[in-house]
Amino acid sequence: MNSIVFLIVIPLIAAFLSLFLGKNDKILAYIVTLFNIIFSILILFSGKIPFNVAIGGWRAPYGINYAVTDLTIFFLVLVNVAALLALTSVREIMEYQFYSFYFVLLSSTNGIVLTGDLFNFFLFIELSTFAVAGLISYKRDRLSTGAALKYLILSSTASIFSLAAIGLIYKTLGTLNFADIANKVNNLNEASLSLILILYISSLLVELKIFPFNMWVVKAYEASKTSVNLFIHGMLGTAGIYGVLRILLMVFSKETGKLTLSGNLSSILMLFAFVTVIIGEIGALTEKNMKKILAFSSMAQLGIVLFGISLGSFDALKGVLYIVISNYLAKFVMFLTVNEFSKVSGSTNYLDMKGLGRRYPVLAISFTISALSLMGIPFFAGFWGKISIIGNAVFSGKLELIGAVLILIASVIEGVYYLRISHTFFSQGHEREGRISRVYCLLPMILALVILFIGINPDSFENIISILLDEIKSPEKYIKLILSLK
Amino acid sequence: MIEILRVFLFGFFAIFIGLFFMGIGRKIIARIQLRLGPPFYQAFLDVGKLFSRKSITHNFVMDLGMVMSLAGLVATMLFVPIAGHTAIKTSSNLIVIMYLMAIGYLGMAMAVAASGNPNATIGVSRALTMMLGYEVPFFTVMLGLIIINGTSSLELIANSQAGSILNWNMIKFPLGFIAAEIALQAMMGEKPFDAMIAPAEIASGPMVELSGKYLGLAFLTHAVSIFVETAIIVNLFMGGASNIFTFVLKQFEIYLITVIIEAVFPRFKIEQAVKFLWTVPMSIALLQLVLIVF
Amino acid sequence: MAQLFILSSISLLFIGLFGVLTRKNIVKILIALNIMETGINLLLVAFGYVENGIVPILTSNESIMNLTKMVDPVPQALVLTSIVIGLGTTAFSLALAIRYRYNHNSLSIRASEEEEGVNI
Amino acid sequence: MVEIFIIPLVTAFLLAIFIRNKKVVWPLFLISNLYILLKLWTLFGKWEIEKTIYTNYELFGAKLSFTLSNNPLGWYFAFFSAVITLVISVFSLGFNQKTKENVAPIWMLIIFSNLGIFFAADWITFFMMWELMGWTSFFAITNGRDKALNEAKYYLVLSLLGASSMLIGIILLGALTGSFEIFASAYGLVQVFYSEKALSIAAIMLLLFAFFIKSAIFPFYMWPSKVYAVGPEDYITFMSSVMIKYGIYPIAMFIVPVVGSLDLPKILNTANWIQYFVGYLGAISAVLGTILAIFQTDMKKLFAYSSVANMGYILLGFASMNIVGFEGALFHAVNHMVLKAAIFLTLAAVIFRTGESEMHKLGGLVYRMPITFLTFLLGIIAAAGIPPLNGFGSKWMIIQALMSQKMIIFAIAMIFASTGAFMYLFRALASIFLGQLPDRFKDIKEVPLTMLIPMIIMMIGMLLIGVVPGVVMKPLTTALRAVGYNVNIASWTSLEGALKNSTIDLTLVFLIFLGGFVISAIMYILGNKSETVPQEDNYTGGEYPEEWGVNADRFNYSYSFYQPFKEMFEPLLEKISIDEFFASIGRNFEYMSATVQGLFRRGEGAVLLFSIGVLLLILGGWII
Repeated sequence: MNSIVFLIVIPLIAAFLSLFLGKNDKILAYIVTLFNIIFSILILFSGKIPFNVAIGGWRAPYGINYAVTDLTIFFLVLVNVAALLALTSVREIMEYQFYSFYFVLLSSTNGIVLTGDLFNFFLFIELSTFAVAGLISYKRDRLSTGAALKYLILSSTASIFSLAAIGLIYKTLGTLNFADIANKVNNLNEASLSLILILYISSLLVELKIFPFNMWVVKAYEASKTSVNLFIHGMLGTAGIYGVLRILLMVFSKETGKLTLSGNLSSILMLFAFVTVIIGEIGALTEKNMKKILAFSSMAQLGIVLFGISLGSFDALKGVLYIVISNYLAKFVMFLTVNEFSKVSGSTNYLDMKGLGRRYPVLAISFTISALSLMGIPFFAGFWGKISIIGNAVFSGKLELIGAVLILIASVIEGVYYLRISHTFFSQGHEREGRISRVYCLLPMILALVILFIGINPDSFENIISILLDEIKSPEKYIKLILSLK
Repeated sequence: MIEILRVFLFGFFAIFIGLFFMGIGRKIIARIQLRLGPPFYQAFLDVGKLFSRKSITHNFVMDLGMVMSLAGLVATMLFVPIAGHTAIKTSSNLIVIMYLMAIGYLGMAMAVAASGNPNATIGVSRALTMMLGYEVPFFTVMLGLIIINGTSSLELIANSQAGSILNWNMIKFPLGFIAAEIALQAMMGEKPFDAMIAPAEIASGPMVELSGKYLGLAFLTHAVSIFVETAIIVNLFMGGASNIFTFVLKQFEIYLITVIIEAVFPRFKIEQAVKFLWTVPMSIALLQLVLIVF
Repeated sequence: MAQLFILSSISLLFIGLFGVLTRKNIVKILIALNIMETGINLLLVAFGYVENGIVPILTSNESIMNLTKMVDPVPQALVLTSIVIGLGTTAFSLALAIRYRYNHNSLSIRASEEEEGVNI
Repeated sequence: MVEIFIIPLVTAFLLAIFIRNKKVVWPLFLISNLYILLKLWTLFGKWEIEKTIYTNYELFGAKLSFTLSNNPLGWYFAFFSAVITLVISVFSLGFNQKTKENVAPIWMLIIFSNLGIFFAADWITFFMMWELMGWTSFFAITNGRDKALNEAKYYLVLSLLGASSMLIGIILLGALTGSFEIFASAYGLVQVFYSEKALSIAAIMLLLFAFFIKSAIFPFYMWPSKVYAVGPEDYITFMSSVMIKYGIYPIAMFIVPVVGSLDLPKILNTANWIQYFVGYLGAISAVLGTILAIFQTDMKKLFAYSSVANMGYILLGFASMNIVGFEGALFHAVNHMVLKAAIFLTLAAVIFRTGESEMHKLGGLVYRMPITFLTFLLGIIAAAGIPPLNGFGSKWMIIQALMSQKMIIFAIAMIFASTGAFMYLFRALASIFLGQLPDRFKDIKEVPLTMLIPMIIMMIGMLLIGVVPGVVMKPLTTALRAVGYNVNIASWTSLEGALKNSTIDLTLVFLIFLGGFVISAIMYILGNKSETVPQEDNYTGGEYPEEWGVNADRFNYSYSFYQPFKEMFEPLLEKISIDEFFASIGRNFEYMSATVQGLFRRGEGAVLLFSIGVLLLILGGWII
């Protein structure tokens, strides 16, 4: 399966091609994205998973390798589907810069998910920040330029830290391969492991929008186009979550598949997590701009994800995956809805969208379903995540208990502002000129139905999750897969 | 059939006794105030006169309300054991009696409020406030007796005091009796607790728009309420009685106290009255209750 | 010797960080970032440094014997890559800085602080 | 069993599709409710019916399953709430002809969750239904109207807070007892209570917190007054009669059996501290609800506080931990359902005709809406707990139980509250229906037939339950027997008290009252004739003010009805304002929100904060 490289290479080639194709870029984008989706789905059903591809024939610890496991393919599909879904929100004609950066982002997010090498991972992260900054600044106005620049400065600083961590790892373990690190991580003493993790995590946390590393989020979301928001959310965010899962739980993990940090470090991480949740929700409470609200909210959701991860139990991890999928779907619905509504109302302020829910009930109901799912209300996908995380947090210790309570309070705040928005949609508004085509209502509806389906019938998703959890539970399989001396 | 007859008998008996008390009460007050006063049968004459006069009504609520008010009091009266007899065999439950009495007051309040006169409504609002004032200490006293006897049947409480005068709750629980007496004063709407009628301020309050037979019905209601209230006290504190004559005599003693107090006291403002009722009799009653329960 | 490298690289790192934190001018911030990057690159190279080491090239069969003396080539490869990345980032940032100058009439990073415009 | 859950869902879906067509929506709503009621009727006695859905979702190492079972107590609540719902849905048929918004689909979802709450056999199902009810009622209250948003938000926050606390409580319970099934966990909790005291109490308290919020018990007594004042009137009727009982049912179902089986030390030989805790909250709710109701000028708010007081009575019944008190509390739950539905239907009718809910702007409506007045009159007589209507029996039972348990403070609080009830109930009666009819309401008519029929039904219902309490008590005692309480099946007419010789026959009370009525009527008839005269004639001293060019002054004494009384309580109420406390929490969150937004609006602190974050990690995680 050496052809797995196509997932990364073809978008990169397309990035070059897009410079010359002009108006045909859109078609190219669809073709390449569809190719990526179909290819990853083909891999999913090829039955060859898990497998390992050594690039250039160099065997694993020495060369760079791409490994495809259940976890990888899950996130691969998510990332590529996100790319396609986000592309559908691109209506106007974009210039080549947009598509070029998009292809780079597609390539790099695929790379983040596929790679089995720490430095390679770092490279792809760098590439993706580069692409995202480009996409943010695409609008070329005051706001977007400032936001992009600030994002770029922040992520460059962060990447320098992670580069230092890579250097340290190489110095101490003499290897940069995930599997090899995982194999040897027990040789590391506590202090070096902690330092390496601190330096590495802090750059990951920037992508994960964890406070205090997330100053870029709101500005970037506000400044960019909806499609770019979706790229950041669906591709970068999802890939970031994959990175955290893989690196924290399977690479730098002394105990099988658990977050093993020295006591204080994990506590601080947890602190960061629930502070993020609180800050995100509180920030959104009185906000009027829908994009900012969604930015704050996705911050909070990723805080819950990190909280679940840092709990260090598989049940909580299951909850995390539910939250991930619920957030993934819900934010798509919301951004798409906001996109349509803001086009009709001419503003992103939700108060201007008054009454649109009566004219387009499908969109508004989909929005409400997503909001409820994010709040963790039963009958929606988010509930299964929330109950699992809270349930495990309650008995884990004092800090965890406080975190659980804070998260519950945060979800109350979330309920207030989301349902207020839903209410505004359904309240009596004035007539408007613009119209929304029914076709555009279809996609949010389908995604909302998926949320509802998972919520009503968790079995449907539970099986997938148990496969993923099996992999996380036994990292030695991963090590064996990559390091197997054939 | 005999039951129906008893109901009528008891009802008219109560009305008669009540009117009789009222007449004597007026006489006594007059004597205290060094007046001659009307004859003791004046109340009967008044009622007769009122029922024979043509009267004014505003709507059917007034009729309904006045009838309801007398009906409620008469029904209450039928529950109260008189010298061990009740019109119909029931457990003469104290709580039932207290609540049944309320329907009479509600009917009266409704009728006078329907008249549309603000004075009447003010009177009702004062009366209801006063009701909250006296009901709480009165119930507290009752609660002590109920708990110590383990029953809320008025008949059983009365029977438990049989024998010598020393068995009377009045002797056994003097504090409770005092509190109940004060509450009774308010219950009957006599001075110093007559802010709801206050002829000088609100033109007799509830009665302001009543005329003819409506006023007559109000008179009768008052008569029956005097009967019921004194009967409750007699049953609670004076051991009931073995025959009707003694019973009425005891009732009269209670009424006499009320009338004498009425004759010599000025009027409380409504909030003063409620405050007084919630402080003095209430604390006495609570003290009694604590002594009983612990 | 290696200690010196590491020490100087770390000081470069902090100098750069100080610059990023305190400067307001975007170009200065970008320069400070580059200083940080240089520091890190130096650090990586220092990690692979071997006292009196030789070039890690297997010229002949005998050179296998000198394997322990050879400088580790991997950090150098890493540094090469990261320099390229850094170059790209800097170039892109500078391009953005030019745009920023156009939009804000200023290069101060605070120039965009107060903007609150809501547009699609 | 399953049909009654599928039907509401399907109906809700259909209603959502036909939402614009009022001629379809409300009849469909009615039919669906009728079906549910009939189905529930057939379920009586079939306590073994159960439906379980298994999932692969694991929590604490056990696979979750959702069970709905026809439990007797749940049936009791579900059935009577279905009766009320049906009556209200008839009312809605006429009431919603004018309204622009349409609450029916959401309402149907609430009815679904209503059934779910009453029939859930495990906590997870219960919780799911509970949450569903929470957010759907938010939408039902706002019903697309901006003026209702703040109040609905207040309700939503409390509702979500309650649900959160319940979630933790359920999780604690599940971990302690190893089961999410309600009965099993109750049994398990009693077993582990002594070894895991702190956690068990925490679980009970967390659950109680949620239940208290939903039933508007003391610290959370504010929401009914806010919500009822703004919600759509027909839905508010449902809310005030049925939905406020959601906290009562689980207390009866879970808390009371658990606390009753525990052998906790008694304080002063009367009751244990949980009883006192529940009882004091109930007593405070009853007293405070009454006092606040007395001062309201908005009729919906007035009756909202009256609901708070009634929930207080029910809680006092539970606190007595006496079988009579328990029965009384459950009986009162249904009585309150009936009488509150009757009262709120009349209020809805008044608002339907006048568009006014401030009592002092109304008056004299008895001339125009006599049937509504009669319903209201019977409703307030019932609410005041006066025989022979239905509120009396249950209140009497609760007081009996309190007296027999020597809970003197609670008994006094109860008497205070029910005497105070006369005050506010009469205020409403006098201000809305009595007094003088303002000129602008000269031309209003009685409400249409579809709205009259439900009111008449409610009148009959109140009288029926009041005179023949067995209508409710028989199913109740049957259900309690089926659950395992050792109770006698009640007779049709009489109620048993907790004290010696305290059985009362309510039919007899009614007959005696009739006797009194007859005597009184005889006196009335004996009197001379009366003449009906317009109010102004008396009032203006027989003059016609129109002759001298002015209109007759139509003054009703109703705005500051209990001013002297209010002045007594003013200092107390000013100092203790839970509402202000909650509001200040909300405001603080909003200030914080602005701060956070300001933080994120600035981009340039990003690297600084990043460095601080790394520093924190290094300091906390590495060095220390």
